[in-house]
Amino acid sequence: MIGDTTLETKNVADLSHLRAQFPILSETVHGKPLVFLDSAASAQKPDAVIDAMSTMMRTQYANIHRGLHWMSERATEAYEVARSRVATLLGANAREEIVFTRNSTEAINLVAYSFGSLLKPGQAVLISEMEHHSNIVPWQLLRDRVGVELRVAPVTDDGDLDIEAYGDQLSDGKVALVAITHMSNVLGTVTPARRLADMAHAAGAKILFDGSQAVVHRRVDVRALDADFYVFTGHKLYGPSGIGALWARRELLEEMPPFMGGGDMISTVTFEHSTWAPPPAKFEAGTPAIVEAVGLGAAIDWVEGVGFDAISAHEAALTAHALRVLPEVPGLKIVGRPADRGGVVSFTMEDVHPHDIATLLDRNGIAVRAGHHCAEPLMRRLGLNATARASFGVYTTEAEITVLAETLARIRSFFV
Amino acid sequence: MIGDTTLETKNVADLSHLRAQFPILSETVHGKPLVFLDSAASAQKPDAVIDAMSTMMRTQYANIHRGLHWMSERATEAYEVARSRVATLLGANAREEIVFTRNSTEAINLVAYSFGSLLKPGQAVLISEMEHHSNIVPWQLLRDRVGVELRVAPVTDDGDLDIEAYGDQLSDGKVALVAITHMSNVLGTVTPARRLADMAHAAGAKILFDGSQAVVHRRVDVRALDADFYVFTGHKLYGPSGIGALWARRELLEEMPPFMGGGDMISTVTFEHSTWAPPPAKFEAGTPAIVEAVGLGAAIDWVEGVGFDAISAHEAALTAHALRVLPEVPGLKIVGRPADRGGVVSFTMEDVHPHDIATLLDRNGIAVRAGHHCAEPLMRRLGLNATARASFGVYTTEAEITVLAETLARIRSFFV
Amino acid sequence: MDGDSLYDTLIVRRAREPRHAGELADATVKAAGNNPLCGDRIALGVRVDGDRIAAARHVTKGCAICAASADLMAGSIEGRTLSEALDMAGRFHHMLGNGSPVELDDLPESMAAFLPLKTHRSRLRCATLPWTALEEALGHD
Amino acid sequence: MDGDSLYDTLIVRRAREPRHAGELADATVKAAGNNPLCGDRIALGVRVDGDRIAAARHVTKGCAICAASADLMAGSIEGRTLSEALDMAGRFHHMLGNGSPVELDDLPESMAAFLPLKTHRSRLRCATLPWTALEEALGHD
Ligand SMILES: Cc1ncc(COP(=O)(O)O)c(C=O)c1O
Ligand SMILES: Cc1ncc(COP(=O)(O)O)c(C=O)c1O
Repeated sequence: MIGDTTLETKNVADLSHLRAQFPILSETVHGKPLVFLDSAASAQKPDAVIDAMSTMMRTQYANIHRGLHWMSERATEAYEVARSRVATLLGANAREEIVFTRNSTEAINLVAYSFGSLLKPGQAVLISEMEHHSNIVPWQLLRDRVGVELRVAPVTDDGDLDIEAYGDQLSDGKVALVAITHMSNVLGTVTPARRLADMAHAAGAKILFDGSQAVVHRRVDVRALDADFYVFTGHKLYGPSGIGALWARRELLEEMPPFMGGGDMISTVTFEHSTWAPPPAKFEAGTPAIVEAVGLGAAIDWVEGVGFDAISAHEAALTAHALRVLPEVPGLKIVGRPADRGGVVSFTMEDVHPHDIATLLDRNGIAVRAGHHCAEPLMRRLGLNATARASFGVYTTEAEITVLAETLARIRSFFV
Repeated sequence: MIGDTTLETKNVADLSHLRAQFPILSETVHGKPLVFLDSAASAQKPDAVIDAMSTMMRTQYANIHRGLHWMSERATEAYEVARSRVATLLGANAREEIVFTRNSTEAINLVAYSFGSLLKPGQAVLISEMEHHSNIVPWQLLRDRVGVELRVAPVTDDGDLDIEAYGDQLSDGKVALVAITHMSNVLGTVTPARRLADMAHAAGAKILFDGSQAVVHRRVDVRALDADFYVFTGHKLYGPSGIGALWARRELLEEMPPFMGGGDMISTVTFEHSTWAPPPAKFEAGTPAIVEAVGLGAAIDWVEGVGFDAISAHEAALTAHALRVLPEVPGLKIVGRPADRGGVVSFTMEDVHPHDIATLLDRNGIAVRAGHHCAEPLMRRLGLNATARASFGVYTTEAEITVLAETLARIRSFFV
Repeated sequence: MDGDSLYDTLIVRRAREPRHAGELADATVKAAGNNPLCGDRIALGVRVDGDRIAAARHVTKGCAICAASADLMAGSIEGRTLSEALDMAGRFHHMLGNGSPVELDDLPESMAAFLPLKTHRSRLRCATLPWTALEEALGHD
Repeated sequence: MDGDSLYDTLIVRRAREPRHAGELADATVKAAGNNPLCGDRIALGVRVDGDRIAAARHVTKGCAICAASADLMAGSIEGRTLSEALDMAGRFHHMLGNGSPVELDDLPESMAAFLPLKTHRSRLRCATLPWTALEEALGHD
């Protein structure tokens, strides 16, 4: 995947043309050019997204649904077109299978509250040891509410899911739902999603994928994965904050009770009894993030324009480069060696605390994240308090990773 | 309040200067200049808001919290400054009392799930007959979940809350929470909030105000109202979609369990047990609507710049004008005659269905809403299926209302 | 009204003075249409004779577009065979759908009055409600 | 390092080679500081003699800023009265607070090394954690 298929090596001009579409990349930080290696936390936004949002607010804004006037009809149409974009992105059967949420976190909580309310004591939810807090805490809250069991599939020392143990956890047939990441935000591990789905289904469980990271790096096809639920968050996909999505099989959405109550999710309301609109409206109570949905649609268009083949090749090349140059930094250890990985690399450096690494990199204009990355249990499993993490976006260059490595070497020399 | 204190009559240039800040107002619809009389559904956005959002995405965006780098620190600061703006807007004691939500609907659902989980069968929630579905359905879902009773205080024929009946509903001391609108989105009724709060407290109940409409039209002071919870939605306050807020007394937020689980709302996470961050973080799971919060902060700044005295005087003048000219339209009936009202006027017209009114107005460039306005029970109480509704914003002119009346007269003549 | 072709005088007149309104005492098929969003409601009665629609009547409570559509529909299906009527329903939906321009050949000319709805999609259901009720009625036959 | 005054050699040196690290066997007051966000942890032992701090030691597991702050604090409070030490804590917080420029008069000059944290607010708690632990220790005295 490395070499002439990457965005960069294919045509360097392409990447600078592409970078020019992200206004923030020409900012300086502490007098140095910004080197933004924190895209896994949240990606930067291309002009296409920023402009789609401002244009909507400048020329075509109104509340959607139930509005009989032109502005409202146009806004409704734009919002629903964005829904179709998401459906296409994920390979969904129908746009009605897409529910807009604020982010991945809300999407998972929606499933935990709504699908979760159909579970009974004696049943179990199975997660993994490498989940983000967003895919742990909602299930703990569900456990405490409903009395289901919460099971955890371990990860190997390399940072892969322990498939055998996963199978064992499923074997008694009590697991009603598997909720597992499609790509780890700490280790970069891409999980063998289709295999996990097959094993879950064979054991009578549904499966939810946390696609927050995966959807950014590869083409996802929920039908090819045979998933039941898939969630992602817009702001990591070069889209706006405040918008994310849940995809679920239509039958599931039909079966599930509403999560929140309010405008737009009802069919009729009397004080005694209300009836619900069909999905997805049933799950979208109140005025949604209209402009943000449209921004997400623009982000998806933009990403599809670049193309997932190019994106994954580019990120594979960047990751390979990082895995080559970073270990040359004295004292630096890469955390995790997963079999299949995306553009996220965690590391530690002897004698230098990850927070000091992050601050000193920042003073050189380089943005990385340091800490537990909202994955405390994984940190504990790895015997770490914190790591530093560099993560790559479509606009990241090999040169930036080289600068990272050089700066890390200088930081380290400063401390020993 | 009508006359020389209005924005418009004080200085007509002021209003055109102000209108010039709303780019959408120079759009045309079906070849006619847009007359936007649907602000109660969602208000248009001034440049200040649109620009604050794009500028952030162009120059200073990153995920907030836990980011040790410059972009993240700046974004975090901007987000927290926005929280302070909301606190000041509502007269809150502390910024920690403000929880960002997607909208009013989510804020009410948050209270219904979280505070609601502390309620027991035998206790009751009291709402009114003029609530928006957003302040009905969450309590129905709570009733069905927890087994509390849902009581409804009636409205009078004029469209005011029946205070005596409200007192009766409270009298047995079973009501744990009153959830009531501060201003009706159908009738414009402004409820006597402080009095309702005093009565609720005397009966041992907490009180939540749905301020979705009120906060746009008047200065709200949650301490002066002696409220316990107050919710509003950003998009009606000239702010972005996708952002709203819950204010609650600090003790209540501390007592209440989390609503959603995920990143940023925890203190520590183990698989067995997690502990929560202090409010407001406890209630803000996952990456929030960062840019939208900043946009809301800009909207509040902008509104405070215009000034609530000017805004309420202007809207009072517009409403008085509407109540003068609309009844002159043959067959037109204003719905509701509340004692105290804001800039929202519902009406019907003999022989013309409200939907036909809305569509025909739209073909003349005039945007109004028609339907049940997400308040079906109120419609039923009024013996109506639907009304047409004109609602006014800070940019609305008397001339636009005059055009509305003239056009309605022509529509009516067309039908009889 | 300001060059407004949507509220064609035909639509307004038919809404105000319907020609096919009322209950059909000897209806052989009945159906109800209901749009909870706007409260439009239609009760349709059809008398089928062999494979032909001998009579059609409607009671409509709703907006002018719905009322006129119901009345024009009732008028245009009388005397048609069931399959002709269902065909007309399909054409009506198609006319207002997202698709290509439609030949109105096999629809009564009056139906063109609803064409401007293509740019008022929120009102589409007002016009199609009677036809959907008809399809349901005949489908259940 | 690229003109970096934050990681002043003083801070790095003190983090690497602390002078006041370790357990204080005869501590009269102990306190623990803990920043769950980043895992910084400090255990503070103080021996109070009359109204004076006779000795102070810390065991710090955390970043350089926290470790250096703990060590510089321990060194600078030894020999001070309790109220002087609390006063220093107050000044330290104030120095890094949002307020007006501070006279560092009554703080050891070394403390100025932390001033650049004013533009790294996410790291503030690393520096103030030891002082907060001290305040807690003496408050609980
Ligand atoms: C009185 C009232 N309450 C609640 C809402 C719901 O607001 P949102 O849809 O932004 O949650 C609205 C607006 O639709 C309203 O007018
Ligand atoms: C794997 C994973 N899951 C879930 C999330 C939560 O995303 P959000 O905060 O947008 O809900 C993130 C990002 O923080 C993530 O990396």
